[in-house]
Amino acid sequence: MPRANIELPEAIAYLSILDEQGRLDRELEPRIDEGLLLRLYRTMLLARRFDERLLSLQRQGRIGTFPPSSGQEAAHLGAVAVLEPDDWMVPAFRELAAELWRGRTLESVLLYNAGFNEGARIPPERNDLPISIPVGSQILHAVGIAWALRYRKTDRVAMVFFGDGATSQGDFHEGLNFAGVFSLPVVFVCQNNQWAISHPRSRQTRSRTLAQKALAYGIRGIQVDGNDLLAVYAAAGEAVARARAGEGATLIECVTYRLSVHTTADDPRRYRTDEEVEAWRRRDPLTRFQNYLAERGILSEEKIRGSEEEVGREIQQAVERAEEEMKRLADPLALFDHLWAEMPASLREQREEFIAAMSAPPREDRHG
Amino acid sequence: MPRANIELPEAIAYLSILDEQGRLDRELEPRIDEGLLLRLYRTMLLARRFDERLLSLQRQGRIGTFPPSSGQEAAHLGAVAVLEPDDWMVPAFRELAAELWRGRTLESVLLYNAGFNEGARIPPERNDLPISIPVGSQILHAVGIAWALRYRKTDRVAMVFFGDGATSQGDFHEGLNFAGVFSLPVVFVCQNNQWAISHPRSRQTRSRTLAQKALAYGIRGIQVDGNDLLAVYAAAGEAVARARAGEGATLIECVTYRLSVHTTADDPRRYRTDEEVEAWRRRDPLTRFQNYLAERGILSEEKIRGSEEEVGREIQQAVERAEEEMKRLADPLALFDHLWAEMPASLREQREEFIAAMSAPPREDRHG
Amino acid sequence: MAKRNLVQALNLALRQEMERDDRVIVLGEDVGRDGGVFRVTEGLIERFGEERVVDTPLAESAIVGASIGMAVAGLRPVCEIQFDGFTYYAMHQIESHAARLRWRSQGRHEVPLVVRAPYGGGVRALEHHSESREALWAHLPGLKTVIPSGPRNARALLVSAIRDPDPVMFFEPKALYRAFREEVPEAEETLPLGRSRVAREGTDLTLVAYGAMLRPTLEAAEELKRSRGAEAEVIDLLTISPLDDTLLVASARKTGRVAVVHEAPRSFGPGAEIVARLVEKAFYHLEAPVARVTGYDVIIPLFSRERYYLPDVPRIVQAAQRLLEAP
Amino acid sequence: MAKRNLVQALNLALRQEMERDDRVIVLGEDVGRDGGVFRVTEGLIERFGEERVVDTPLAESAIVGASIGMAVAGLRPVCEIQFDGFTYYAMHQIESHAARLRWRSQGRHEVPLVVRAPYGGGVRALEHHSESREALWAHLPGLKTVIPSGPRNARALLVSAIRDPDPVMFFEPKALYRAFREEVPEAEETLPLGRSRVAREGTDLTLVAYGAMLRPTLEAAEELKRSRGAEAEVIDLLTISPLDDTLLVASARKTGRVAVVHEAPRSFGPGAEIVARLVEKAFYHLEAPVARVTGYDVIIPLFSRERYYLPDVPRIVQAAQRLLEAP
Ligand SMILES: Cc1ncc(C[n+]2csc(CCOP(=O)(O)OP(=O)(O)O)c2C)c(N)n1
Ligand SMILES: Cc1ncc(C[n+]2csc(CCOP(=O)(O)OP(=O)(O)O)c2C)c(N)n1
Ligand SMILES: [Mg+2]
Ligand SMILES: [Mg+2]
Repeated sequence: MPRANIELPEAIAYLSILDEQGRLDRELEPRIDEGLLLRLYRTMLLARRFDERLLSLQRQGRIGTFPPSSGQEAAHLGAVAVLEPDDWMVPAFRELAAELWRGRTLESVLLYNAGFNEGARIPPERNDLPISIPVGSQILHAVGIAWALRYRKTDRVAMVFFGDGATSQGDFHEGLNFAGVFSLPVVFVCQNNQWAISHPRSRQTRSRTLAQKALAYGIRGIQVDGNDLLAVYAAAGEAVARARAGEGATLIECVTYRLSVHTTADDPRRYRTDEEVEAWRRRDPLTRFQNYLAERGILSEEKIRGSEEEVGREIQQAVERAEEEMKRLADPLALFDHLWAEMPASLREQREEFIAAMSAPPREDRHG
Repeated sequence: MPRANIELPEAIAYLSILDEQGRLDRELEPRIDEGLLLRLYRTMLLARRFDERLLSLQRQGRIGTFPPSSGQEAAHLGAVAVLEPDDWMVPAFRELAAELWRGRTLESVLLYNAGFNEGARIPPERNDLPISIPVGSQILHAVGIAWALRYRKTDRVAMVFFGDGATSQGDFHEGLNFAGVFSLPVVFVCQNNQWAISHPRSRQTRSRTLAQKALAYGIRGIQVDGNDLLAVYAAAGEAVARARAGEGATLIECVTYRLSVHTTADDPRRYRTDEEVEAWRRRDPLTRFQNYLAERGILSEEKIRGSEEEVGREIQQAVERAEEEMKRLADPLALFDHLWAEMPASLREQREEFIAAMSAPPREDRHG
Repeated sequence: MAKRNLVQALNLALRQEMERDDRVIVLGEDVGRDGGVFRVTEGLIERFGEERVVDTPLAESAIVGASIGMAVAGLRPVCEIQFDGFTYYAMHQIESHAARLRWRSQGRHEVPLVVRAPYGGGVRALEHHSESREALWAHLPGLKTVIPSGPRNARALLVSAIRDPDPVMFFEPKALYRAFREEVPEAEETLPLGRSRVAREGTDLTLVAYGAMLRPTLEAAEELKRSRGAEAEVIDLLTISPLDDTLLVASARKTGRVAVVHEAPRSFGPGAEIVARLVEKAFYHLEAPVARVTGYDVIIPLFSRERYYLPDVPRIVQAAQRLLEAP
Repeated sequence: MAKRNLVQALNLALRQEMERDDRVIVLGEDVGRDGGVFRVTEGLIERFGEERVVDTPLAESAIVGASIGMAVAGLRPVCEIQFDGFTYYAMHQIESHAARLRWRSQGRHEVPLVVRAPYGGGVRALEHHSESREALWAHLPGLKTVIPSGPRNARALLVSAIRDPDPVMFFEPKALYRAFREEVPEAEETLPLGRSRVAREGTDLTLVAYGAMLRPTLEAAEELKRSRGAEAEVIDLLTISPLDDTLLVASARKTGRVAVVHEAPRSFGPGAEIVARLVEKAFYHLEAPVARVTGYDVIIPLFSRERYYLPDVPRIVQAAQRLLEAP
């Protein structure tokens, strides 16, 4: 048989549980208790409204550039929902709902987006990494973390997020390959939101799916409807269970959409049509999840209104607290902090020089 | 159909035409005329004997470290044999037979391995790049060259070589992805020789084949018996024809074996068994090709002896000429050449400084 | 002559070079339909088509590595890395190939490649979007590192960079993209790479700067004139490497007092080389230690504190005053 | 005490630290069964197993990037990059994460990572195997760059680097791997990072060196004594960055005449920073321009001409003579 096809050990599946029309596959429906469902709903709503508020704060010049996440909440929240607190989440920069779920505060997000390094502070009880901007680079950190977790013989896992654009980076390839070779407990969650700034998914790679890239590494790959929280939850649950059981890594491609701008410096009208956005708006994960909960009888119009009000208040208070906090954080000497466990002599000298310069006579433009 | 397998557009094939037992698949046998077959044989033999000679020169301290290629001749020679002279070959560093086929001289190889930059000189009529040591990096150059060839509306192609180890590098991934997205006329030839120094293929990646990595890029992938010159020739011919016809890139995995050391600084007994080497020696591509030619009646014992003698003489003369040449190349000022189209002022000053220092009084250790 | 900001001036250079020479092609992330995240490549895809203005997948090593291949095969790629903070992804390609292929092929192949990237602070950007790491590139043999300081010289230098037969790292001071306009003629202008210029003549001290730091340095010079009647000579490097020290050295010999200003961290930064050159070539003329007014040896902070990191007029003036007061 | 060469001394450090602390793990290409291409990790896999001594696929960015993750999660990875010429593949990981994660997480996470790589010329190696590019790393805030000069200090510094809570680039002078032996005690020794040392005392001039250049520098000092009775003080930097200039400055103030010696290309090289520091802190004591005896601003040639590139005793002596003869 000199010319024959090579058998691939595993197929790439597509998973959808609750579709855009609200049709539910009862067999695949994950068992999630009501309390958890409501908490997920609350977080999704909070993230959505907060994202909207951030956008308006940015337009008012009260915070700087940031990457909105509206439309992608199911993809990232559904995934982290299966983690334990002492698992590790390694974010990219568009996982607001997931970060809030994992305990990041609204204030921290506000501070960060207002240009205060303090906004990147992570509470001691959480393991997660801060957001990572160099596209794809964080994938390797998750691989290393998973490695350390396995080395310590825990059954903890690492879950890392990245976009469709990130799959073109060398670090994506190297990370998935290491995860395959060392059979590491890591879950790779790709939020395929169809765009990398102005670059469409179709031109990011010629492979039919991103999920099938798993075949290059001998790891499990699955594509899910990323606007279907149930499907994401189910796929992530499976992947995490496999990882905990020592069965290795999974690549989950969540097919979703960025409803808003890439960042507030971006103008998406340059590269995509309103029709496209509208079509995806009809698949809004928040509405879909809300309908599901209503259907299950655990969410009413009234409850929704109540949640909206609560969330609105929470955001308003956070904004006020954060703006107070910013005033307290004015100390410029923070410039020199947190770079080293112990500040080297040469930097101490520069810090002294800085203090001297600051206290020198007229420096109007600085105290403005 | 909420959970379904995703159809992959293309399967990954395995190709073998002339197996280790000398069995030939006549249907697949490529039509190669006798003259070409004999030239290929001649080059293969020359490369093998030259490789052996290089090893002994290195052991005598007459040249420096180099990477032997014995055992892999069919894999790289079979591939370049389908190229036109004005196609581009982009080598890694273990494609001796292919380089000789493309017109590199024995002297040039000798000079290079003796530590003379002049050995990297490429004659004006050839397009090929010099060898590339940073593993995987050259893959991207071939992609760019192919791009330029397409841009200029020629039907020329680029063919690039790399090892199994290189497939783990980010540049491999990025290169194949670009080739897929832009549908470039490039042929990726992986010489999977089972080892990356001491690291076995099985630990380089968990995918069953390297060829199937093509699925991640939506390009054609094929695995061939890399010790079977006919199979490599056929697969490369197909890939080049596709590339010329504008049908895009192909990844060819040539399954082969490095019979010798990784480089002359390596001791393979540390990581592999004699049995393994012996098993592969029985699949020696040179013997296999020789038998095929004998079978076809175009090579006799006598002809073989004749070729051996010719090749021996050619090598001997080249060694002598190269050693002569080295004496003429002693000029240290070459240090400053070829870095810039126009030497910058600061470097001209350093060159003057160098000349002054060289002509300063006692510098015994330098004129040694 | 039309008044143009830096973005428009660079756009002019690209457009005209693309018109003049069909070997010039532009590639990078979002350079096509989006016109580049800073709009430097705006309108090019409409004019020259997708073959010459290429939106690439998100992979810096591939952008540069493929460009090297193109350059070797006779094109003149101008690739954009979206921010200088992402150039490191391609460092192995640049160090090991772009800067070496001429040398590695004994002159047979050349790499007429331009890598454009915005650099520096001052635009309230995200993390990794405000660095100034030109020293890394300046140290690499075989590579040119060019940093313009205003629209007119940016346009002329970019034209020269594109025509240069060797690879050029072309760092654009993003703080200046829309900061001011200058007359930039439609008619061709070039400026030789590897040459500094005197941006302001003076006799009492020398201030060396480049890129976005030139403006505060010139302002500081005016301030020094106002406050103490001192005339500072200001040298604008334009090309960081290979560093042409002729003007520097001449100026230092004349004034004896020199400060160098840059955004990059101080230690092992570009200023060190300037000090070293002056010591080598003007030592006996120096009347005071050469001063470095630079970024600190830290990561440039997120934008709320960025102004404390960046050298500004008061810091430059203070350093100059100390120089002038040196015995 | 046993006499050990540099390879053995480094091996001792790794072995003992791995015994002492099970968070220490070694990873890289060929570090396991092969014992490393220079045999620095020889015997470790036999002793500590495949979990702690990991042969990785061929991918430098992954080796470093995964090590960053390990370090954040509490391990103390020591990763080997086979040659310094391949460290660039991981530069984005090191600049953007290793050196910043403490800062980026406001102190919550630390990256106790050591990246070992042989550097420098002198072993008749292939292209890309003889560079000396420490200046690139020295410029990055948040990163330490350490270069030992002999077996004993190499062992002590590697131990300190492994225990250090911050990331360290640890460049090993490959020319010294088997060049000579020193007494290296079995008993624990550490040396603080960020401190230079006086390798030879002297009063007439100061020679600054590190790594493989220390030996020719010391020989040059002896030669100067023999030929002109001049006593050179020799400073061995040990840590390149953050640069501790205390000893340098003290010595320059004493002798007034300084030369710095390194293999790296001169322009924007480590020597520039040393000159700049001396100008800042010892200007009025300098009696002659600080000299730089360095590699030229070219690619180090293939090995047949390598010796013309590398600074050697005669070049150091010549420079020193000029210093001594300065008015
Ligand atoms: C290495 C690198 N290159 C470029 C950028 C600039 N940039 C920021 S986000 C982005 C697109 C990312 O696309 P994708 O991975 O799909 O994530 P998304 O933004 O869609 O969430 C680019 C190009 C960057 N941050 N890092
Ligand atoms: C980027 C890089 N890392 C490490 C090396 C050192 N090195 C040279 S060859 C080699 C193994 C290459 O394996 P493979 O790609 O399978 O090619 P082969 O040597 O087997 O032909 C290594 C690690 C290198 N040259 N480049
Ligand atoms: Mg995206
Ligand atoms: Mg191999």
